[in-house]
Parts: sequence; C-alpha cells; structure tokens
Amino acid sequence: MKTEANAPSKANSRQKNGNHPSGDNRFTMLETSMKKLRYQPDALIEVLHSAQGLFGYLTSDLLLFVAHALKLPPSRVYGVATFYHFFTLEPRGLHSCSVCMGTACYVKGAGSVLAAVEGATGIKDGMTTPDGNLTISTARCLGACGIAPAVVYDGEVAGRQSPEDALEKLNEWEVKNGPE
Amino acid sequence: MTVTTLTINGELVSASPGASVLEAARENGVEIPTLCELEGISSAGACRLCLVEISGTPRLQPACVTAATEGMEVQTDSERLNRYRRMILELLFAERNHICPVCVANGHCELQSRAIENGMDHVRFSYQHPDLSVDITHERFGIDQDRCILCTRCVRVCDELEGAHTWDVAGRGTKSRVITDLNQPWGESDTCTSCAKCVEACPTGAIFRKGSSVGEMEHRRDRIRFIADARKKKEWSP
Amino acid sequence: MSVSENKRRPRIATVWLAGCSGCHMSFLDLDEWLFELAKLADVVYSPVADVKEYPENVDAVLVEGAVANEDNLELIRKVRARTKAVVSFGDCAVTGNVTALRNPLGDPENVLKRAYIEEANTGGRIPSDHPLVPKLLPKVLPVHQVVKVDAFLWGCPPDAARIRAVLEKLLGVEKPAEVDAINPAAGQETAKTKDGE
Amino acid sequence: MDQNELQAIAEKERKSRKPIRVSCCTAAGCLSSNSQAVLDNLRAEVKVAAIDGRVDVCSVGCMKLCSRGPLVRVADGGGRRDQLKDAVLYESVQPDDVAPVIRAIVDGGRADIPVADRSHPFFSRQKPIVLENCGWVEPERIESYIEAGGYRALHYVLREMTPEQVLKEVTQSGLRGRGGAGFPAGVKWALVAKTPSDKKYVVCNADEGDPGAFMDRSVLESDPHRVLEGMAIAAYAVGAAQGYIYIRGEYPLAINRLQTAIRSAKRMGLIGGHIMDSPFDFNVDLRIGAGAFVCGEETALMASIEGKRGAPTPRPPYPAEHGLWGHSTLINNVETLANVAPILRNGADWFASVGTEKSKGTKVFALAGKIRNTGLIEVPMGITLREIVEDMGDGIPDGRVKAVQTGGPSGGCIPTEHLDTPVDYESLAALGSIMGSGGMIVMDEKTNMVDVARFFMEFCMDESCGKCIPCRAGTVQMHGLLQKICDGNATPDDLALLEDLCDMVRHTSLCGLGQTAPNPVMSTLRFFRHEYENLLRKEAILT
Repeated sequence: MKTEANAPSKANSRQKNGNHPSGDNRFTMLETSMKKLRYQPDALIEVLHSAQGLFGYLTSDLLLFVAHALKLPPSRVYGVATFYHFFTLEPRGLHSCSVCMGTACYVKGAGSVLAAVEGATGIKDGMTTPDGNLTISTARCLGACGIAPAVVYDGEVAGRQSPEDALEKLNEWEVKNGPE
Repeated sequence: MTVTTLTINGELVSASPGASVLEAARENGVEIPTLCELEGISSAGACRLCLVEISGTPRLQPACVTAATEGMEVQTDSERLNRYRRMILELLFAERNHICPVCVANGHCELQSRAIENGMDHVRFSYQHPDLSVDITHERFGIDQDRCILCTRCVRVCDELEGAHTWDVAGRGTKSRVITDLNQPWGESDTCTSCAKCVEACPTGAIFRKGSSVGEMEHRRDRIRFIADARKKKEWSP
Repeated sequence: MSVSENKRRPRIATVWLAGCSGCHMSFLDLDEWLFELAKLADVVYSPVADVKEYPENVDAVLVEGAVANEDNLELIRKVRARTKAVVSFGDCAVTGNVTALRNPLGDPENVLKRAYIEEANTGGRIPSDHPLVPKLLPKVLPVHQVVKVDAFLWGCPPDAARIRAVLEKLLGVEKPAEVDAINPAAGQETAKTKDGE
Repeated sequence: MDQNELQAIAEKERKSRKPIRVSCCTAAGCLSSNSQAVLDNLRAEVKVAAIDGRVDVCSVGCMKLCSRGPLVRVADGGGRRDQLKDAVLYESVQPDDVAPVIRAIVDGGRADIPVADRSHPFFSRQKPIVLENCGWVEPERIESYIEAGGYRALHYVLREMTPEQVLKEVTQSGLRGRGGAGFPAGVKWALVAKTPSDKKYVVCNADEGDPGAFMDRSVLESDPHRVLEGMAIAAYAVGAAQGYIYIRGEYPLAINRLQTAIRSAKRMGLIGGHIMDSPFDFNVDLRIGAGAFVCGEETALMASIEGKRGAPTPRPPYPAEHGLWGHSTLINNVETLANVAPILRNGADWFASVGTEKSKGTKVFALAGKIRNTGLIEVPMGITLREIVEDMGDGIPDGRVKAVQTGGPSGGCIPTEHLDTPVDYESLAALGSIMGSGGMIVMDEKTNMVDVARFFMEFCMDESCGKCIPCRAGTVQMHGLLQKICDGNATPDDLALLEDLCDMVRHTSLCGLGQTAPNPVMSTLRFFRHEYENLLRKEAILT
C-alpha cells in the first residue's frame, strides 16, 4: 500500500494573499501578476504559467497559494496543473533534451534518436536523471520540419540529428550512463 | 404544461416536459444501461453506455444529455448498440484491476451488473494490470484506485450537492486519477466534510466504507436522490 | 455447440491450472447429478481421477485456473490440441482473477521478492530453482489469451447449477435445467441483479 | 482613425523606404536554423559598409521554402511590392555568408551562394491569399501591414456595411472552416448572429496541434494583424464585443508577435472602444494553451479559456448556443479568419472564383516528409496531390512516393495510385482522409505503414483527455494491438479485433479526437492491408 503525494504544509495553507511566510520574493511577484488578472478564477492557467515561470516547477505549496488566492478548490487547481503537458510538478534537470516527434521528424528517424537517448540514460521521455543532470522530453512539431529530425538541446534547435549526434551531446554534458 | 410525445423502440410514449431521452425511457419502463449517470447530479455523457440511435441523426447520441423532443424516434436496443456496449464494458474491465470475487462491492456493483445484463462473459482485450494505490488514511472511508472507472460521480456529487469539491480528476488520458485536494492522502484533506456522498455515489467498489468485507459494500443511492430532490423542491425551506 | 452428434459415448475432462480448486469443489457439489453425468459421458481426465496423461480425442473439457507457469502452458496447449470444445471454467480461467493479482508487480522476480522477502516475517529467502517447481510466466493470462476457447463459464466459483447447465448443453440433454440470472455475490441464482436499487 | 489617416500612414511608410530592401526570415523554421544571427549580421554589415542610407534590413515572416532556410531576399526597386519578382532569394544563408551578400549589393551582382529558382513550380504554383503578405510585411510593425492594405476591409465594413451584409458576403464567398471539418463559415457566423445572447464572443482557434503542421503558426508569426482584422470583422457581423485568441504555449514567437500586434492596434484605435470612430467596440485578449492537443476541439478549447481542464463536453449544445461562460460564441481557426479581410476587400465573387464548386479559395499546407522541397505552400483548392508532390515538392530524392498523409492523427494516408485526386474536402473524405488543418507529409517506399498508424495512435493515446471510455481505454488497446502487429506477434484474430475496435471508438467517442483516432488505421488498412497481413502469424505466442 502506498500513498501518492506529500501533504502541503498546513502552516502555509491559511495565508492571506501575498506575503508568503517564507519571505520568498517570487511570491510577491506572483501576487502582482494575479492582481493584474483581477484574481479571476478563470485566469488559473495564466497564473500557473506565471508561477512556473517564476519557480521553475509547481510545488504543492505553490498550488495551494494559487488556490487560495483565486478562491478555487485545491483539487481543481491540481487537476488543471496535471492536465496540461506544459506544467510540471517536479524540478527539471540542469540540461534538457527535447526530441521533436512531429510526423515529419518521425518519418525521418526521430524515433531512433529518442531511443538512443533513453537507452543511454536509462530514463524515459518526461523523466529526469536521478542526479538531476538531464531531463528528456518530446515535442509535437517544432515547425522545423525542413530540417527534420530536430532536437532541442537546452533551448537551441539542432537539425538533421542522428542518434550519434544526440549521444555526443550527452557526452558533452557529462550525462552518466544509466541502467540498460 | 404539455408533454412530449416520441417513439421509443417503436412504441409511442409520452415524456414530461424537459425530460432527457433517458428520463423519457425510464418514465416508460424502458431500461437504458448507464454508468456515469446518477439521479440527483448533472450528467457528464462520458461512459457512452447510454448511446442510442435517433432517426435522422447520423451520430449515436447519449440518452442522458439528449433532450427528448416531439416526434423523435429513438432506438435503445439493437445488435449494434449492444455490441458497442459490450466492448465499452470490456475496455473498462481491462483498464484497471477489477477482481470481483475479492471486491467489497461484489454483487452490488453497477459495472458488474451491466456486464451480466449485457452478456459480457469474457474480455477480449489485454488486461492492463496497472500498479495502483489504495488510500485508507481517511478515518471512515477508503479509495481503491484499482476499481475506479473514472465516472466522476464522486467529483460531481461532492461539488454539486455537498459543495466541498474535495474530489477532482488529475492527469489525463489513461493516467487520469480521481484525487482529493492536492493529491494528498484523503485523511489529510482540508476540504472533506466526511459526508459520505461520494461513498454512496460510487458505482463500484472504488470508494468504500472501511470495515466492509467482500460483497458488503452496499450503496445508498436513495440518500443522494433524497437530498437532491429536497434541494430542488426546497422541501426543507421554512 | 454440442458434442452429442457423436455415435460413441462422449468423452469429457476437467483440468486444473493455476486456481484454488474451488471450481472443482463446486463441480463436486453437483452431488447425485454426478451419477447422471456418469451415465451420459466418460470422464477421461480430471484432477479427481487418477490419469497421468491427458488423452487424445476428448469431446469437451472444463478448464479451471489461469495460465501462470510453464506447466500450465504446456498442459493447456496439449488440451487444446486434443479437445473439441474447451470451456473456461470459473473466473481464474476467464479473467485471471486472484491468480493475476501478481501482474501489476511486473516480472516474476519482483513477485517472488515481494512474496518471499518483503512480506516475510523473518529471514525471507527466495526458494532456489528446483526442476519440480515450474517457472512462472512473465504474466498470468486468462485461458483465451493463450488458446482458443469455445465457451465461458464465469463465477468464483460458478455454482453447481450453472455447471450442470453448461454440461447438459454440451452433452445435448433435451431438457436442460433452467438457470436464472445470477447474483455473483450470493453464488446462487437470483433474478435481481440491479445494484443498490 | 479614418480612411485618410490609414492612407497617410501607408504613404509615410512607403516614403520612408530605401531603394534596396533586404529581408531575412525570422519565422520559426528559419529561426531554428539560426536566422537571428544572420539578421544581426546583416544589420551590422550594412552599417559597416556604410550603405545603410540606401538599404533597409527587415525582419519578415515566412518565405515558404523552409527546407533551405535561413532565407534572405534582396530586392531593389524602392521597396515596391511589384518589384519583388526580380528579387534574389538566397538559400541556407549562414552568418558567415552575410559579408558576401553585402559585398554583392555594394558591387552590384550576386553573391556566390545558392539562390532559389523563383520560377520553380514550388513558387509559381502558389496562389497567395492567406499568405499574400507573408515575407513582405514586417510582422512587428503595424505600419507595414497598413501599407499593404491592412485594416482597409475593416474600415469599409464598419462604414459601408450592415452586419447582415457582411454575413451575406461571407456566405456567398463559400468560405469553409479551415480547421479540418470544412463547416461553411457563413452558416456558423449566421447561427451566432441570430442567437439572442447578452454577450457574445469571437474566438480564434490557434491551438494548432497536429504533429507536422505549422501553417497557422507561420501566419501568426508572419502577418498577425490579418487575423486581428478578420476577428474584428467577424465580431461586427455576429455582434460580439470580446475576442480571444487561444494559442499554443509552444509558439512563443507567435505569442510575442500577437501581443505586439494587439498593443499597436489598440494604440491606433483599430481594436478597443469605438473602433475607427464607429459605435463598434471590440477587444481581444490572448489565452495561452499549456500543451493539450484536445484543446483544438471547440468545447475543450472553451473549457481551457475558462481556466479548466480541457475536457470536451457533448454537443449539442453547440458553442453558437451555449459557448464561453454560457454565451453565444463563434470559433474559427486562424486560416479561416485570415481569409476574411481579402474576401471583404475584393468581394465574395472574387474569392469564389478560386477553387472548386464546393471548396472555394485556397488552402495552406505545411509540406514535409521525404520530399525535396519542404515548406509552406498555399494552393488553389482542386489542385491535384500529384502537382503538389511531384511538381512543387519536386518528388523524393532517391525513391518513389508511397503515400501522402493529410489531416494528421485524424486523417489518412492516400496511396500513390490516387495522387491525381483533387485537393478538396469531399475528394479527400472519399478516400478516407480529411483536408485537416493542413499538414501534408509525403512518405516513400521505405515507410512502414503499420508503424505510421501506430505512431498516430500513440499520439491520440497520449492526447486523449480521459473523459470518455472509448477514447481513453480504446486508444490504449488499439495502440497495443498495433504494437503487437508491428512486433510480429499478432494473429488474424487480433487484426479482426482491431477493426471492431476502430468501428466502435469511431462511433461512440465523445469528441472529434476519439471519433477520428481510428482514421489512420482504417485508411492504411484500406490501401495497405497486405502490409498488416504480412506481419501476422497463424498462432498466438505469449508476449
């Protein structure tokens, strides 16, 4: 038997808008952007975009802060945050490798590039290596079909990638080989 | 108020004004199989078991959210509909771990009843056997994700009747799960009022009273209907 | 589906794969009807009969249990090849049921670890390989996912009346006993199946 | 803002132009091959060569031939659009190539860099309506759009036409929704117009999600004002005062350019209260998606705009009756709205003269796959697939065409023997595919069609919202069966089960995603059944 998530700390759950007890300035910035959206509950997705932009990922604490500010049930906020691919509840790796799996890239061999990266690291699409060095993800068409297959390394698009090219990049980042 | 007259399975019947096709059928003693629908709360049109054929409409329509209209010709029972319904049931049995003989709701389970009524005697699809959790942190109730069919009755009853909105659906697609608050243990939920409406609403053995043994988990749907009715008709107003 | 067109006496069998034998117990609950059965057909193979090898030319077989290990697999393939009508007999055969509860754990190795080490009270140890202990298959499978199945008799266990009904149908009995819709919890026939209403 | 002021802005813009215009594509395709560095170098080198007095360096949108990016165009002729035909279009320009390009301008002549053949069918067969300004206007400058005739249609509509007349014009043009299904735009508009509702909304669906499609993105990155103008005209016709553009979060550049466009249009009074001094008010806000393909479906899109999980709801009620926050709502996709201004500017008859009987106008495609020329094309409806693939795309470098995939995960694969099919809604549907939003992927003989079907099914499985059972669990099982076939472990029974399942999911799913998810399987089964059968085995083996 197991349970799935950590309980958010109760100390923070009763906070009034703003002034997060942690003193973290980013909460004030989030507060400002929520104010701009007039704390409208229907602005939840915009607010989550801002929150992730500020903090990198969405912790339970942060989701609860947003839920209280927008007067939304916590489960609703959690439901929305986990519905959309863009939001992440886990910290991302230092480096990122995003393989485009659009149709054009796929027919030109993106699948084997992804397989090579997954094979070398022992992690799957959407996961981060245990040492926090690399996150692997896939994208659905970057619009770079002309240079397929495309891979985005740390935000930089590289075209016409082979499995070898990708592995070379991982070496450069000193990504450790994972279990096969 | 004028009634609506329509044809269901070739019989001319009348339905109360504003009735859905499902309600019209029930008023006239015609059974349409359902799973996600529950009297007293809004309909989701999600389980697709109540799909019916309507003359002049190319697509099958869910009876629970389709309004009965004057002159409508409805077919609720056909070889094709039953074939589709059977496949939907098979998909559900294959999706999670439904082990009837050891389930608290054995014999009181709507999924099981629908399968028996439909004659679904085996599942042709490959069982997914996902590794799922059981949460018994709540003092009185438990949730076993193995048995959940994602009908969202718990979400709707908690939101619409209790007003707590403790439940919601997290994730998406086959990774969808019903959760309490921020996907935290139910026992640590800040919003749950322990009203048990979700327990009574659950069609399977997913949400249960602790201490229920195999086959002991009976659902009191009448309680939900009672509260919903009372609210709607303002029976308790001074 | 009936095996009664045969001129000779029908040959029937029962087989026990990965299951608890509860289905066979229910079969034995047919009590005195078993004498009727003996008049209608020869029981040529069964865990309750002392026959070592599954014979050729069997007309119908009731298969209890899921396919969980290599012995099960070998036997069910043999059964299929030598039998006209295969009936999945009980929930383990039909769905995998309790025997398939191990599937979410993944590899057999994990299963053994969970059973013999993690759940052990003291000093757990995985039993060493022994030729007499058949190897577990990667997943427990219902019978129809391994071989073609001709009829399904679900229930945990199916009650005796339903077993009789199936056998009577197979053997072409003219007026089979009537069985109503079934309440799976009670294990007895009841007409009412609607849940909680 | 009135006609004269618009003209004055256009005039001023024209006068400010220098004799030579160097344009560098900074739409996503070229940006991903480093065109920003090329643009920076161009700007710097022009200064170094001291020719900045007679040379403009512009950042423009898509110039179509994405496979040869970054693209740089050098045009003389005083920045006049009609002189463009004599311009030089350099291909694959690297930052180091900038110096020779500038030297060629100084010395006269051409740099020794590959130049695109502008008389090639890839360019000559295009019929630009939606893309008429792409690669010409500077997307971040509203003046540039106004110079190209922008906002004149809106002005005309507000001054000279009643909403009924606008509806009539759009209906007469025969414009159909470019999002995929091809519902007549005029009918949709009229439904919203006649629905009584105290508030109405116009929504631009820019949630382009098909893997292999980047048409809408190119339009938004290259010519964002065109979409705003189309929305404003639609809002006037149906009686809406608020608009939303729902755009994928994966398109940061398009988001950025739209934000700039909305800001500058507001500043000039082309969006906002009393537009062009008329009583008409119309505001536009952006809503940024967060990565969910299903949000391209109307009801899911509305749920997402309302800040909820993007789960579809049963239709009816349609958005026209019960849309955003329960109000009547018009939803059109980017390309549909991008057609609106030209229709009002040139008239319904002009538009209806392009295309076929039932499919009017043009269609933009993102042409990609194993083909020589990949990129953005806009072609008249009715052109054959063969013309697109063999003439414009110039065929496959080493091999032959096996199939053309249209409509992405909701579409199908059209085999080579049907390449003479005209591109229109009905003909593609007759072949079990759909027009779709405009992804067109060419596949060669080496492509495994079962694997293609599996690929699309994996996409649908990942993108299923999970609300209805046929789609949530059905896509998983269909994917499993396809994987089993690909692995060589499936029997004829498995194939039969797959076909039954396709039929069921198609007819029972709640929304378009599930209803069309079996299409790639059914279309490949129809034309490439032998490829499936070749992978089957007689007897089951354990997996």
